[in-house]
Amino acid sequence: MHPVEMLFDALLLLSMVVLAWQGVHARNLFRAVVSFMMFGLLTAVAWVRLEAPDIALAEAALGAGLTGALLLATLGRLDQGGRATRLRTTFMRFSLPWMALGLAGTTLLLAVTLALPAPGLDEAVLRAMPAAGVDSPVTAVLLNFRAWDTLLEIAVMLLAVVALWSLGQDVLASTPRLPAPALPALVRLLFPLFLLSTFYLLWRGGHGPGGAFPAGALLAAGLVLALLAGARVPERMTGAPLRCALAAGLLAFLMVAVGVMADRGVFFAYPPQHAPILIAMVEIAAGLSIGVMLTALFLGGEPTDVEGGPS
Amino acid sequence: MTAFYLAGALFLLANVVVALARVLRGPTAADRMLSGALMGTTAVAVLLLLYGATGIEALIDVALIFAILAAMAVVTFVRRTWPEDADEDRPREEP
Amino acid sequence: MSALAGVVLIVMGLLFFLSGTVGLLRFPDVFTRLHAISKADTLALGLVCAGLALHADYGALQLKLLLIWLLVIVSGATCSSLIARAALAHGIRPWQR
Amino acid sequence: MSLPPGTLFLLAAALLFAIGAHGLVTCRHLLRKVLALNVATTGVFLLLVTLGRSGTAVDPVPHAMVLTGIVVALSTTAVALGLIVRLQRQRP
Repeated sequence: MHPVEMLFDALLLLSMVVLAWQGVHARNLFRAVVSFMMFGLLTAVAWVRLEAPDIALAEAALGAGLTGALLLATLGRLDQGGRATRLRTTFMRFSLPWMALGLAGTTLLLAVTLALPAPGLDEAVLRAMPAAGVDSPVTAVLLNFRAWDTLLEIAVMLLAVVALWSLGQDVLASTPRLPAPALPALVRLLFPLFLLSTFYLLWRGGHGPGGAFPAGALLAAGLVLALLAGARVPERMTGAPLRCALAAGLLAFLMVAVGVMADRGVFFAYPPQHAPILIAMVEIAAGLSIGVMLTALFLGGEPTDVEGGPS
Repeated sequence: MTAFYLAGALFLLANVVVALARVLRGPTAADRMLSGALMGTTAVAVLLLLYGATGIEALIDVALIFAILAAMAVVTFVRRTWPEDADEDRPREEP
Repeated sequence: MSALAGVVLIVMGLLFFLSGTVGLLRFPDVFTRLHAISKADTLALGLVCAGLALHADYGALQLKLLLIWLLVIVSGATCSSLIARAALAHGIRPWQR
Repeated sequence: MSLPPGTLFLLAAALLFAIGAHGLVTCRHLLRKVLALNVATTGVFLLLVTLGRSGTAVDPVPHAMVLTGIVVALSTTAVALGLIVRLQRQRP
């Protein structure tokens, strides 16, 4: 462990902890949100230091892009007027015991983890890799060995979109529309690049860091940027087509899972010779629908078609 | 050679930490967003230097995503946020 | 030889990042700070990318580094104009002596 | 420095979890509770990946779990923020 490396990690983690504290306890909400966005930024660097490029990709697309945009949009929707105080909950008067409990819990956690044996599952995964159909171990685990978890995860996200959209129409931000002439030009320039890098990540998913999650998050960031620049969901798209796009990932996954049963009667047991194509198909379907679902989550509700809509 | 890259990355990280001061002190919301934008760019540079140190090519993809999303936070801030009360510095009862 | 050139370029890039941060902290108002961070966006990152490109072993990496730099320039420039325009709209006047 | 490589990250994970849990309990504003929850989740993910790394090779299973976790955490945050916005608007 190179001393400079140790110093880099120490400073990185220290600033992460400070930013986390600021993100929760800053005096003013906007300051808290900005601190939290920077915390997300540094977390992506921390994943890089932990040799987890897949997670760094996803955290970069989500932490630096979507979470920040979501929080800022929510701040914009929370009007700062008198009714703001209604979001208070009863104050936990004796917070000291909670603090003590929290610290005791974490120190216990730390002590236990240091003593944990370290036989990870990496041998098991490496042994099973030849039949995985993909070279990247993380994608193999995600879409082949534990495809069931990914299926449920996409179902959870669809549930989140349904829950959020059932709350009613999209709540228009209360801040005045500021003229931003340069923005549409920027988005026209960047959007093809968003699509290109989304498919680049999807293609790389097979044999390197990448895959459906970072690609979906990046696609969502591109769509959200377009929405912010004034683009609006076209009229004929908001009805059934949008809902089909939302549910496409889950349906594709289920079709593959059930279709494969015809071969050996086992749910999600890819026949080895078809595994690469099936995984690629599932990955593209999952990536695209994650992108559309995350954008739907950012919108917060059915896009209204009134003039000057949610842009 | 890797020591040089790591030292460079450490230097940039120190820059990021110093830029935090502007987040806390910045009188207006725009100042806080500014330091956010600068941190984004510095994070891209840190990732590139870490690529130099470790040679993992995936780091360049992470830097590429950071570069594409550099505008995301600022655009959302300008188009959707800028709460009025974020401007004055006195510790007002936050919303 | 190219290793030395790479190191020199990167060190100059780091110095410009330093100038960006110092400018961010020392300048009196939003508009002057915008100038400071745009230096870091364009020049500093460009030098670091150039320094790394010298060491990159095959062409695709150099093109990717160039793409990263161009992206940061384009979005940096747009963001600066957006923030300045929004600041003016919120009544933040440029600093006079 | 003879510390095992992962200790710094374990310590940071514990601290982040503590900050998140403490903030979740004591902050009064709902938006801060959502932020605190995200901080705590990041702490747990940091712990998972650091443990995954202590073996010989890098263990891909925690990576896959954390990838899924990050996306699910974002979905729950989005729903929570949606509720907060509507809570403030619909209250009489």
